[in-house]
Amino acid sequence: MRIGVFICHCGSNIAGTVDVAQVAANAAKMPDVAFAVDTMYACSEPGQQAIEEAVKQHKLTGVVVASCSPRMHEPTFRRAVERAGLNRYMIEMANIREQVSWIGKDKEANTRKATDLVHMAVEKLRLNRVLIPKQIPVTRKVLVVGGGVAGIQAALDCAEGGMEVVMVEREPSIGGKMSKLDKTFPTIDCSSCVLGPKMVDVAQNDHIDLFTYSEVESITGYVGNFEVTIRKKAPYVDWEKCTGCGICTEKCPNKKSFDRHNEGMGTTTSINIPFPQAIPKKATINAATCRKLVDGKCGVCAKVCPSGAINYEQEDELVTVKVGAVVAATGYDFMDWTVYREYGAGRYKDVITSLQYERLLSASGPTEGHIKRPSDGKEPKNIVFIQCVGSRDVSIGRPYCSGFCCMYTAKQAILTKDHIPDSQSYVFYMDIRSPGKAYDEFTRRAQEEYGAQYLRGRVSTIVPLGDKLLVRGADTLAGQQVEIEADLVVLAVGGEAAHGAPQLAEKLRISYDSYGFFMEGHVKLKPVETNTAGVFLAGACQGLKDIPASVAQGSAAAAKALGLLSKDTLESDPQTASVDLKRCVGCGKCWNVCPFGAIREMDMRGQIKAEVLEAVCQGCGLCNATCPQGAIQLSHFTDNQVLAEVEALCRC
Amino acid sequence: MNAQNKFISRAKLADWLKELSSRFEVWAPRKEGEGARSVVVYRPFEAEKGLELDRKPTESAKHTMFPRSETLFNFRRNLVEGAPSLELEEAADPAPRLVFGLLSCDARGFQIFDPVYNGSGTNGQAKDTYYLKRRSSTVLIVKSCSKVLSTCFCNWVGGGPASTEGADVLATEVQDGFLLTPVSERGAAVLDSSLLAATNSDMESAAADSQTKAAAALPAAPDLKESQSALLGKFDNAAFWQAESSKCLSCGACTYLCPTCYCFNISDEAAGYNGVRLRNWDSCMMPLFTMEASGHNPRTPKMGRLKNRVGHKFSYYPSLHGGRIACCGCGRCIKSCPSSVDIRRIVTDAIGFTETVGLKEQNNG
Amino acid sequence: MAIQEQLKKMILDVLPDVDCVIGWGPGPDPLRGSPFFMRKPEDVESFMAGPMAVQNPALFLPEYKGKKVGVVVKGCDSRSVVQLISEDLIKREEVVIIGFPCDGVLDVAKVENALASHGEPGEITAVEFSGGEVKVTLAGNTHSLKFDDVKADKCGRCAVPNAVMSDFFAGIAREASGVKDDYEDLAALEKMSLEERFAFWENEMSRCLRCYACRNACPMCVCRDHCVASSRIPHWISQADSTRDKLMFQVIHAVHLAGRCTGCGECQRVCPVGIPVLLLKRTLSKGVTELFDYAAGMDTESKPPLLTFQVEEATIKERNW
Amino acid sequence: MSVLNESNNGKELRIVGFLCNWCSYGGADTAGVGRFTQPTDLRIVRLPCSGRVNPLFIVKALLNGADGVLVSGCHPRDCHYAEGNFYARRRLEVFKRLLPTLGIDPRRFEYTWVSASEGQRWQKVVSEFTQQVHALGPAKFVADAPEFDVLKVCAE
Amino acid sequence: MANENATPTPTYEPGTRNPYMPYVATVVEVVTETHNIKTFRLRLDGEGVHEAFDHKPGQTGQLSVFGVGESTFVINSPPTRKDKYIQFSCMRAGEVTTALHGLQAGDKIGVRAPMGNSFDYDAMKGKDIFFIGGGIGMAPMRTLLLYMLDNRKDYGKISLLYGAKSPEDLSFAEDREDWLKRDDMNTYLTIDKEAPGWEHKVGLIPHVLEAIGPSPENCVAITCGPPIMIKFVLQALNKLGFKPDQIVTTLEKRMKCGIGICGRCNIGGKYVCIDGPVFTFEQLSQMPNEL
Repeated sequence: MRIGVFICHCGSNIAGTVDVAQVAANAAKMPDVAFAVDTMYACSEPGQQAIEEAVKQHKLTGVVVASCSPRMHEPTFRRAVERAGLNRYMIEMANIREQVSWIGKDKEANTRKATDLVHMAVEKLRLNRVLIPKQIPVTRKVLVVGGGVAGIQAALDCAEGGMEVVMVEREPSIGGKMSKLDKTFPTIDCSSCVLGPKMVDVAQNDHIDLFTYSEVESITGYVGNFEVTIRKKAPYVDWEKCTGCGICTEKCPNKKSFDRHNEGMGTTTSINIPFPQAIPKKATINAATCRKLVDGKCGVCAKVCPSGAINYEQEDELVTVKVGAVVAATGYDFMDWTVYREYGAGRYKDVITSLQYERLLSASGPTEGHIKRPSDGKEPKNIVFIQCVGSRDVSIGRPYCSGFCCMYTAKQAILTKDHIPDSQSYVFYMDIRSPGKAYDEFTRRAQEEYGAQYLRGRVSTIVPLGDKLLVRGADTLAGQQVEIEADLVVLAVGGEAAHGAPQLAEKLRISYDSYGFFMEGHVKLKPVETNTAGVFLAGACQGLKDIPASVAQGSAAAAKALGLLSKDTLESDPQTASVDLKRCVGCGKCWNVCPFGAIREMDMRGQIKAEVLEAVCQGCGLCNATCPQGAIQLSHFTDNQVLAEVEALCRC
Repeated sequence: MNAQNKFISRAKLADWLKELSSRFEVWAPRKEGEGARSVVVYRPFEAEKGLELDRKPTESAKHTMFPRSETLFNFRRNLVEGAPSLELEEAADPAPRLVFGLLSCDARGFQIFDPVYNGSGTNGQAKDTYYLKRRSSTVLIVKSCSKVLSTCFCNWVGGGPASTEGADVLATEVQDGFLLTPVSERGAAVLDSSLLAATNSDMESAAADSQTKAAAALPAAPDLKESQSALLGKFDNAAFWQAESSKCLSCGACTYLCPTCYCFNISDEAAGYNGVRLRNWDSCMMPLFTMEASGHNPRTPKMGRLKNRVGHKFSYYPSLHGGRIACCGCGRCIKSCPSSVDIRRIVTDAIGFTETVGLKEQNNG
Repeated sequence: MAIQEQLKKMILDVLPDVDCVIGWGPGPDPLRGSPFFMRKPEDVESFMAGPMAVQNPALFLPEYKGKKVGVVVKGCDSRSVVQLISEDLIKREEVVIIGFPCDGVLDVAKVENALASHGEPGEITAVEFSGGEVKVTLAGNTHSLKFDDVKADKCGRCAVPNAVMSDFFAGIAREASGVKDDYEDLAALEKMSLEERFAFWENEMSRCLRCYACRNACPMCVCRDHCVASSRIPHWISQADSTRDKLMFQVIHAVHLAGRCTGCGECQRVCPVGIPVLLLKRTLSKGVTELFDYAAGMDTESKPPLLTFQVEEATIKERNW
Repeated sequence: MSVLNESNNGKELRIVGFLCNWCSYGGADTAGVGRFTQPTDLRIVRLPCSGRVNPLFIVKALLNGADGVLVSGCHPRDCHYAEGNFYARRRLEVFKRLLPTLGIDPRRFEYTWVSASEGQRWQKVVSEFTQQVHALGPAKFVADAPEFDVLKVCAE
Repeated sequence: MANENATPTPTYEPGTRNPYMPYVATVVEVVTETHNIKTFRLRLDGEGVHEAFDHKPGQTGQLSVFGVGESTFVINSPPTRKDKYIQFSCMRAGEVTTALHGLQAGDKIGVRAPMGNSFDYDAMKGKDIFFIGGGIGMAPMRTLLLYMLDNRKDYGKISLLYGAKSPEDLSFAEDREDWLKRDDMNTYLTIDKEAPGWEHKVGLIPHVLEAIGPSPENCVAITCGPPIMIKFVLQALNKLGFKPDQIVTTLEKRMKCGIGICGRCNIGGKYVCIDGPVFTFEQLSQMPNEL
C-alpha cells in the first residue's frame, strides 16, 4: 500500500498549537507512507487539488488527512480521493483540530498527540478495503403517518411530484390539531378556511390513498422496500356506502359521548362525523358508548341510514402496502396539566386549556363561537391566561419551551376582546417568545391595541371564590403579589409528543428522546432525516413547532422522499456488517441483538449461517461486538482495524 | 566410552547445576501451581525455585529442544525514497543447553524428531537448521524411572524406564542421590566436576536393581508390528473411528504434552514496518490445522484428526522410518486427556489385540 | 448401586429411539472415568454414575445437532443442557435427558495430591466408595480418604444436585442442600493485592500450553472450529507462546461466557497444567448474578443477560462525573 | 510505547478512548469548538456506536500497556442506533468487574455517556478521568513473548 | 554403559542452508486475470540469484507477504522462459492471497522455491498429451504446456481443453490467443453457459471432453481444477478408456513448511509438499482416501 498523509494547518487553527511540519515528518516514517506533507487548507480547492495530484503523482492507494473532525469534512475528502481515482473509503482522517489544537496549548504535547492520531489513522487505513455500494430496487411510494397539516403538506407535495402516497391517520378525519383551531396567528386567518382546501385536495388527489381511523400495525423491510401493515379500525359504518349525510348523528339517542374534536367542551352522539369539514366526511360509531354495541339494544342509526351503511358486525381490517419511504408526521399532544394541583388539577370547570378555549372561540365549536364558560355558560369578563403550563418547568420534567404558546395566547387575548369587547384579559408569562415574521408585533398589538394585561410572573395558586376563581400570582416586574378574580382561566398547556409516538418509533426503528419526540438525523444538518434510512420527519413529532414551520418541514420531508425515490434503484451504504460464511457457526447471537432486523438466518448447504441484509444494516456494529468468533465484521470498522488503532497506541 | 560413572548427592545437586549454568542454559523439572493444581514442568533452572525429581513431569521436555514458539527470522519492510525495500535477519544461534532430569521416554522422543528434522523427507535437501542447532548444542541428562504408572507403556514401543536412547548421561536414583552414567562424549564432558563423587559397587548394584525392578513392573507389551497395516486397513472404517473418537474433545493436550509430536505452524506477526516470522507448536487435533483457504478441510470431523494422530504415530511414520513407532509410551496423552482417550486402546482395537493386553475393562463405546 | 441400575434400565429404554446415550464409563485406570457413548445395549453394562461421573456430557450435544441423543446428567450438567437449549444451540426435542440425584464427583487431582506422599498416583489399582469415604488401593495398600476432602470444588457449593430438567429421573431427588454460592473460591484471590493478582496470572499463564482443552471442554463455547484464538481475521492474539496472548485468550473465553457460564468447572478440571481458569468466569458470574439476579442454565426460556437489556437498569448506576 | 515519539518524560499516560461517532465523538468536537481545554493524554478511536465496543478491545489495550481506557456513547435512549448503548451498558458494567480479578485497577476503565452537545461535560469527563488515571500512575502490563521484542515500535 | 543408541544424534553442519529463509523478490508486473485471479511476475533480488534459480514444471513455491504469511502456489512459468521473471497465479481466497492481490509492481515479496516434485515430462516424451484445465487449475498446467511447446518436437499431439464458468473467468488471455492461433496444438475453450460474443464451446468440461473424445492410445491426460470437476473428468476419462496411470493431476493442501516436516499436508505417509503436488491417479488410488 502507498499512503499519502496530508497535515492541514487550517490557517493557524492547527498550526498555531501543533508543529504540523514535524507531524508530517513523523508521518513520513510510518509504515506504507509514501508521501507526507503539510498543507495550508486541505479542504480548500487548491488543497483538494493537491491531494488529487499527489495521489496520481505518487501512485497513492490511500490517503490520510489530518485536519478537522471527520464529522465535518470526511465527505469532502472522500469526494476528493474519488476524483483522483481511488475508492472513497480509502481515506482516513485524523482529527487534530477539535481534538488536539483547540483543546490544549502545549505545542509539544499536541504535536505528539497529533502524530499518534495520524499513526492510528495510517494503521487503520492499511486495513481499509475498497467498498462498493450495492444497488437496491425501490418501491416508488411514500407512506405518510399522520394527517395533520405537516402530513397533509408532505402528502400533497409528494403527490405533486408524481409519487404515490399512502396516508394513515388514526382519527376518523384528517386535519390534526390545526382543524381544531379557530384562527391562526399573526394574521387572524380562519384556520379551517386555510386548511380546508388542502384537506379536500388530499381527498381528491388520485395519487393519495387515504386511510383514516387507521394505525400503522407494523413495518418491516428497509429503505426503498418497506412493507407496512395498516390496521383499519372498524367504524361500524361501511364507508363505501356512507354519504356523510349526517342523519344518523341527528337521530342517535345517546348524545353524551365525549366530543374529541371539541376537546370535551361539549358532548356528541355515539355515531358522529367529527366536524362539518371532515375529510373523509364519514360517520364513525363510538363503540364504548353506542347502545347497540354495548348492550345490543338500539340500532336507530341502522334504521335511519338511507344508504344502509351501518354495520355493527364490522371488524378491524389489516391492509398491507409496500412503500419506499416513510414520512412520520404524528404531531403532538398536550402534556397532562393536571399535575399542576395548584391550578385546580382538573377540578375547577372554569380552568380550561387553550385548545378547549380555541373550541369555544370557534364558530363550528360547541358554543357556536360564543364564549361561554363551562361551569354555568356565563360569558366571562375577566379572563386569565397562564403561560408555560408544562413548558420550561424543570420541576415537572418539562424543561423545554413549547414554542407556540406565547403566540396563540396573544391571539386568544385578541380574539377574546373581539368576542367580548368589555372583557379584560390578563396574561401571566415568563418571557414573551415571539421570534418570527410579524410575531413580536402581534404580541405587542395584543397588549397595546387589545389591552391585554401582561404580568411577568408565575401563578402560585388558583382558588374558587364564589362563582369566580381567585388567581394569585406574582408580578415580578412590579415586584408585588397580584390577585385577580377571574371568570375563566385559560392554561397555555405545553405540548409533548403524540401519544403512542414511542411505539411508532419502535416500529419504524427510529430513535426518540425522553419526551417521545423523534430524533432527527442531525440537529443542524439533517433536520428531517432520521437515523433509519428512508424514514423522514415532518412537523411537531420531531419537536414542537408552529404551523408554518410544520408546513415547511412537511415540504422538506416530501422533497427528501422524492429525492430518495427519484431513481429506480438506491445505493446502499457499504459500511455494513458482512459475514465470513466459512467461520459463521449460525449461533444466532447476531440476529438476536440486531436493532434493525438486518440479519437473518439462512441455510447454506444444510448449515445455518447468518446473512446480512445490506440495505437494512445501518452499520452500528453491535453484531460485530456480539459475535464470539468475529465471523461478522463491520466493514470499515473491523476488529482488526480497531485493534490496529489500539496497537498503534499501545504496543509495548 | 571410557568415562567413569559418577555420583551426585541430592544435597549437592543444585550446586552442580549452578556450576553447569556457567556453560549451559540449564533446564530442570520443578513444581508449579498450588496444592492439587500443582504440576511438574521443565523450566530454566533457578535454584531458589527448587527441583522436583520425585513426581514424573506433567509435560514432556520437548520444548527444551523445540520451543513452543521460536523466531525463524525478523523482517523489516521500508520505503526508501518511495521505493519498497526489505531486510531479513535470521534469528541468533541458540545458547548451549543442558536438560537435567528428563525421562528416558522424553529423550527417546527426540529420536522421533531427528530423521524428520534432519531432512529425511527431502533426502537431506532441506534440513531444519533451527532444530539441528539446538540438538547439536544440548546435553540431555536422563533420569531413569523407578516407578511405573498405569499409563506408562514405553516397553510397547521399544523403550524402557532406563533407556539411554538419545541420552548423554543417565541418572539413576540411588541412596540419597543419583548415579550418573555417561552415555555420550558430551555427556562424559559434563561429568567433569569436583562436586561429583566417585561411585561404589553398592551404588552400581542399587542402580541396576532399581532399573530392573522398574522394567519388570511394566505390563507385557503386545507386538505392534501389525499396527502399520492395521491402521491403514481401518482408514476408511468410519464406524471404527467414530467410536474411538466420540469422547475426544479435539483439544491439543495430548499433542502438546507428547514428546514426539512435532507439528508446527508458521505465522507472521508485524507491527508497522517490523515483523517476525514465528514457528509455533501446532496440533493435528486442532480443527483448523488442515483447513484450506477455500474453506475445504480434509479432516473436518474430529475422527479424521484423531485418526491422523494415531495413524501418524503407529503407521505412517513407521512406514517412512524403518518401522520405528513415533510414540515413546510416556502415557501423558492418556493421563492428561480431559476425556481419558487412551491411545493404547485405539491401537490395540485396530490390531484386534485389546483383549490380550488387559485393557478390556475400558470401554470406548 | 440402586440408582446406577435404574439408570441403566432407563438408558436401555431410551436407546432404541436415539443415536446414542452419553454417560460415563471406565477410563484408563480405576481413578479415571471417561465420557461414554452407548450405542448398543451391551455397551450399557459398563455404564457408571456416581462419584466417577466427572465429565460434563452436555459438551458433546451440539455435535449431534440434527440427531436425537440421550444424555445422562448430574445437576450441574443439566444446567449446561438447559443453557444450550435456551440459546438454541441444541433442540429440546432432539435430546432425551436422564437425571439422577448427584452426591458430588471426585476431583482426581485432589486424590492424587492427597496420596502424593504414598507414591505415584498412577499405580492406583482400585477405588471404592462407601459411607462418605473413598478407599484407594495404591501400591498394594489401601488408603481411606474423606469424600468431602476429595470431591470437586463445585460440589461443595452445589445448589442443584438434581437435574434442572429431565425426561427421566432415577431415584428420589436429593433435597437441595440449601447451600448458597458465596463465591468462596474467589476469596483467596480477593485477599491478594492488585499487584499480587497481576503477578499471579502472569505466573500461572506462563505455564499455559495453548492446548485449548479449557475451551474444548466448555459446553458453552459456541464457536467450536472457528475460535478467534487461531483466526487472523480477526487477529486478536498471536500463535506465539506469549503470556500476554495466553491471558488474553482466557479473558476472551471468560467474556464470551459472561452470563452464559453455568460454572460446570470443566475448563479448570481439564487444564493439563493446573491453571485456575475458572476464576475469571466465576468473577463474571458473580457480577452477572449481582447485577441481573441471573444464573445461567436454570430456565430454557430466559435470555442471557448480555444478549438483552432493559431501558432502565435498576442495578446499574451511572458514574457521576 | 506510543509510536515514533520521543519520550514524553512520563508526563503523559496512555489513555485510549472508544467513542461513538454520533454523540460522544460529536461531544468531543463540540468541546474542541468551544476551546474547552483538556489534558492531552487521551487518544480517541472513533466507532459508530458504543455497542460496537467489544469489552475485549479494552482488555487488549490494558494488557498492551494502556494506562486507562474510556468508553463514551450516547446517553441511554439517545442511541443513534436505538439500542446499541443499552447493550454496551450491560456489557461494560459486567466487564468492569473482571478487571480486579485480573489485577487491573478498575478505575483504569470508565464508561460514560456524553451527547454531541455536551462539550463541557466532555471536558469534565476527560479531565477527571485523566486525573484519576494519573493518580493511579502508569499501569503494569503483561510482558509479551521475547520473540515480539522486534515489534516494539520505538523512536526513530 | 555402552551407548545402545542405534541412531546417532544429528548435528548441525555450519553452512547448512536455512530452508525457511525465503528469497527476496521484486514484483515486476501484476496481471489481473479475472475478478479474483491475479498473476504475479517476480524477479529474485540479489546478483545472479534469479539467474541461478532452477525449477521443473509442476514444482511449487511459497510466496510470503511479510507480516501476513506464506502460501503455496505452483510456479506457472516454465524454466524455459524465466530470463525476465518467474510467474505465479493466485486466486483470492484467504488472508495471504488477499494481501497478494494488494501488491503492486515494485513491491517486495518472499519466495521459497522450488519445492515438491514435478510433472514427469521426460516419461511423457513421444506421447500425445491432453490437458484438461478448469478455472485456476490452468495455472499448474500452463508451465508444462509452455515447456512442451518450447520443446515441441519431443511430444506427440498436444491438446488443451480449458474451461471456466464464463468468459470473464478464463485466465491467461494472451496465452489463449497464442494457443488458439498455433497449428501445433489443438485448443478447446469452453464456458458453462452461453454468453454473448462467445465463439467457442459451451458446456461443462467433462461433457465437452467426452464430446471431443481423445483416444487413450499413447496419450497422457493431465487435469487440474476444482475437486468436483476432477471427479467428473476422471469418470469421463475412464469412459474414454484412459487407465489411472495415464491420468496425472496436481493436489492442493494446506502447507506451512513445504519440506515435509510440519505435518499438515500428509495423506497417510505421503506429504503433498514433497511427494507432490503431481500424482497419477494410479498413485492416488494407493493412498488413503483423505483429499
